[in-house]
Amino acid sequence: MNYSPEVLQRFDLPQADGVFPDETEGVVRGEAEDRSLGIWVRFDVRVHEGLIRAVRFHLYGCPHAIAAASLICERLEDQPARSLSAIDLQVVADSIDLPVEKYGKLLKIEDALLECWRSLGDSRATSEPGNSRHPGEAKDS
Amino acid sequence: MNYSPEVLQRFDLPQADGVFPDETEGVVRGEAEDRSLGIWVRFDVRVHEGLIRAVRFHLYGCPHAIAAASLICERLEDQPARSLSAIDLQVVADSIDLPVEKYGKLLKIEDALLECWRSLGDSRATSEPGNSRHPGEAKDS
Amino acid sequence: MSARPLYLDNAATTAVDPAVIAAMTDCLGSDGNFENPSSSHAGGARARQLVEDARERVAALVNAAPNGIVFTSGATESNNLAILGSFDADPRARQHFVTTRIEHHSVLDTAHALQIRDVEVTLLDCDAEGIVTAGQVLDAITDATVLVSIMHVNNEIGVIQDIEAIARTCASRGVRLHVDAAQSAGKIPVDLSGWGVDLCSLTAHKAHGPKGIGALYVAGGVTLAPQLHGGEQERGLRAGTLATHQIVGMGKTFELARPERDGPRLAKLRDMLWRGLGEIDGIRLNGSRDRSAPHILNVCLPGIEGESLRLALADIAVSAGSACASDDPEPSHVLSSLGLSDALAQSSLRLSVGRFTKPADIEWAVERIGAEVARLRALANGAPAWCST
Amino acid sequence: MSARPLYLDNAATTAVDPAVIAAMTDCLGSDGNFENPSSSHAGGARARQLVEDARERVAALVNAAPNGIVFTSGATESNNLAILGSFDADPRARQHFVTTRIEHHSVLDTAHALQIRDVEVTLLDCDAEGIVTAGQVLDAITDATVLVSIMHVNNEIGVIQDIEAIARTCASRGVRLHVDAAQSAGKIPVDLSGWGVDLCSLTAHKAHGPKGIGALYVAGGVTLAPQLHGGEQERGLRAGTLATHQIVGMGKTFELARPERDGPRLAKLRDMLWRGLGEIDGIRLNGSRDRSAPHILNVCLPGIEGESLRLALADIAVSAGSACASDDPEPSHVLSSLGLSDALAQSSLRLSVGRFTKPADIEWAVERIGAEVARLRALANGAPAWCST
Ligand SMILES: Cc1ncc(COP(=O)(O)O)c(C=O)c1O
Ligand SMILES: Cc1ncc(COP(=O)(O)O)c(C=O)c1O
Repeated sequence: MNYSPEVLQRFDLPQADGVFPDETEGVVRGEAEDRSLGIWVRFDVRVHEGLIRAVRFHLYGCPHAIAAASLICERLEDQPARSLSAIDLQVVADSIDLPVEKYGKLLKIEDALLECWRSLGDSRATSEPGNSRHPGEAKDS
Repeated sequence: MNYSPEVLQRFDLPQADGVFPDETEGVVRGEAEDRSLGIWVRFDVRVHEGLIRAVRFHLYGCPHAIAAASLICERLEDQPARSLSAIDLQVVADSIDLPVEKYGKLLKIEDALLECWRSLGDSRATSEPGNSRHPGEAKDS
Repeated sequence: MSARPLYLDNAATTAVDPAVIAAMTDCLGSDGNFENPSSSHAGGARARQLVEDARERVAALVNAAPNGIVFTSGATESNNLAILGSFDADPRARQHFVTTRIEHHSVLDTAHALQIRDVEVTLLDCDAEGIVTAGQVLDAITDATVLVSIMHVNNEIGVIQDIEAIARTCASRGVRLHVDAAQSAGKIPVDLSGWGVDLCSLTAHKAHGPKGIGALYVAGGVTLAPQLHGGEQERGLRAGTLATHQIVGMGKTFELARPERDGPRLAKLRDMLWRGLGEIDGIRLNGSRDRSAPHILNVCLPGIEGESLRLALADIAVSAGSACASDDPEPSHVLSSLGLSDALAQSSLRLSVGRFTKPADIEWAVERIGAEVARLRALANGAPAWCST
Repeated sequence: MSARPLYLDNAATTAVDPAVIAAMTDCLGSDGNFENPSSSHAGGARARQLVEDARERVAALVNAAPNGIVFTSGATESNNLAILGSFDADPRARQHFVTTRIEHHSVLDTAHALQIRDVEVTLLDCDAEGIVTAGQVLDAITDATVLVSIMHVNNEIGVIQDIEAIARTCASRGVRLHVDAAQSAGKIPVDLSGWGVDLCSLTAHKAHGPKGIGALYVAGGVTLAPQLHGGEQERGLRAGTLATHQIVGMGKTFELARPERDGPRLAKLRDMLWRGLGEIDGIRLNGSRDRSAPHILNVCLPGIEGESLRLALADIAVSAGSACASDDPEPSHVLSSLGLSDALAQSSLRLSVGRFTKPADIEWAVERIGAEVARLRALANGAPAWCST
């Protein structure tokens, strides 16, 4: 297997891996896995005032999956929360020269982020009843 | 094919190859050949007073055949003429480490010598009628 | 990373010993013995003599008669020749082949080729440590059994089969036995005549010799149908111009190999490695603790994804799965046979030491592997159970 | 005789070029690229790259696509793989093979193996100069013809067949063509793509490369059944650990070979030899004067027994009959095909020049051969006609 410098660099020093301290507020979590693809991933996303302030991830998977998760974390910071539901997978795949046979793993990463996005909706729905289904967006607008 | 020093030395410098000058007297000739064995040999033997004074040979054949002919010539010189009919082939074969599959060639060499022996008888019979069938021997006795 | 990776993949192939390189080089150039060993001139005879000397050296290491050694292009070809050559030479209409599930691909794929030809094939299972017993072989043998083929040392997990007992069993049933000794010759004693083995595959490149040269031992009276046609080389059993430098290289390799000296030295390094890695939480040994070749250590690191493990350890040349097919994403058939899940098979590493491995290398490897395992486990913290079972 | 014999047996094998030796040595030791090209680690990848570079170089010399080159252990194996692989892959119940009587044993013996399997075999005759025509091939082809196999340059007499015309004929009948180019590659232009050849056997050791490595060119779309099982090497067509040093050696050999430069140089030496030997009474050229590879001169010296001729010339390494079976007392099948009697075949010498042959060597050889012929003819003076006819 050949790895691009983009993969190698993020594999050696993944951005934003880990968790937030327990007491961190405004953190939502999304998780996805596929045993046959050999991937499990969990994102913790801290959103404040409709902006993604920080992202952390845990991952069991191949170097491309680690690099993809790391790259997405980097790109999400300081973006509107709705970005969690609007990752351009092709851009990610291209940035790390993702082999086609690994595309399924990227879809799992997307699933985990979408779960974050949904959780964010649920958590706002719980704390601020009557809010729109897309809280980050609603807040921004 | 491996050749013993006895073969190599005689192959490089065969003893007694060639012919006698035309005018040489008392020379008998014996010849034998076998196409399938790849050998032709001719001996010229000069006998004087019952003794083999000199032998010359010509030969088309393998190095072992050349060495055998050469060795026999060496041994025959100064021997009683009857020796032409009494070559100990085993001794010759042993002296040059003759491979068994080449034994047939040695028999052809013997044939040529026997022909010399017979010619000697015939020539004496012609020149000295009434002599024994084995002129050399008769003369010696 | 600019420094050369630490080489712990000696079961895949080895660096050639300098003495072997020198012997090989002597057979290449105009001043050397470059001539064709089949030529009748003096140079050919000299090359032929070198080939015969090498044959004696190879035979000596495995206690075989020199005229039983047939040079081939490697153990892959030897395995093919032993198996296909036996079946082609056997007159029976119904034919049966017995081997194990953990053989090298060159045996398993040949077994498959036989199946296509309607030969019945029995693949023996191994136990959780990788062992196959003489009893299993005995049970498998039928009246139609042409050949039993069992490897001496497994290339992935290093387990040693009891060839002596298996040979006795085969002999008791009058069945021919082939042994793939590609991994064992030079590292542990191989006693072909003593054991009564009929056919045995050997290779040079696992023992600090060149790649592309091997041998098949053929015991007296064992008839084989040649698989390469065209020339009287190797008693008609293997056609092709003899590659003097390769054969001489193999001869020198086998001359230099001393199982009684090299084996314990390699075992020491392997044990040092296992002691060090044993500190890692949850690490498991794949194979047998007691019946293992001295140069191979196969460990499972549960919870670490295989591909990431290999990239993390890019500065150590190791193997995951079989060396001969390690670009293959399939989990190793050997580890699967031991009962490992796909995930655990993928999380396994084969570390193999050799003549040029130093104790300091082992210390460094233990440290590096420990650090990377810790890092990747932290990254995968919270992963579900299937990732580590 | 203590001095080294003069080597005029370059059609049997050649001394390896120093640049090739250097490239090979770089792939052997611990500091070199000794790793297994199938290994997934960095060293394996580097070795794999060297193998691919070599593949390109081999392909370039014969104008072929690199991915059509399959490395084997030599032209013997390539010939076997091309022929048996074609027949094994062909679905027809009735099968037919066309080749010539003057092929190398690795083709003829394989043809014989096919016959045993009930394949019909046509052996084309050559004319008195050793030439086989496209017309003969056309006449031989039937609906059952699976493969035509014709050598490019004959190893004994050097005659060059018109492969381009034969390939056109085969293509017109939709029949696969295999060419044994063991003797031609590097010495005369080989244009596999241009000619439309389907399969072509190559070897390194006839062109100043190492013995034990060769290649089979397989054109796109040509399916073959592998003959060695066990591993995905060489696109599944040839199992076995890739011998990096051998492959790199062959790559360098083919890179260094320049037919347009080397051919004329060799031809000059050969012509010088023929001019010199032409002075010998009754000497005859075996083969074709016009259509001959530049490195081979085969002459007949009527009236000189073969074995004695060879011993007399022990200080010149030459070949009588085929190099590959020259310990064999049978007269050469190629010379017999030209119509020579056994005696004349035995009285023939193959002299073959190479990169390291110098003009002074030729002068010396002419003198020595002349002197020994004179000596042996004098010794055989008076011999009957059969000795020289
Ligand atoms: C057990 C075993 N058998 C056979 C082989 C094949 O040997 P070779 O590489 O010489 O073809 C190998 C290694 O490649 C091996 O480990
Ligand atoms: C025409 C021809 N074909 C095939 C071969 C066999 O090649 P190798 O020696 O590489 O097996 C040779 C020489 O040996 C040859 O001259």
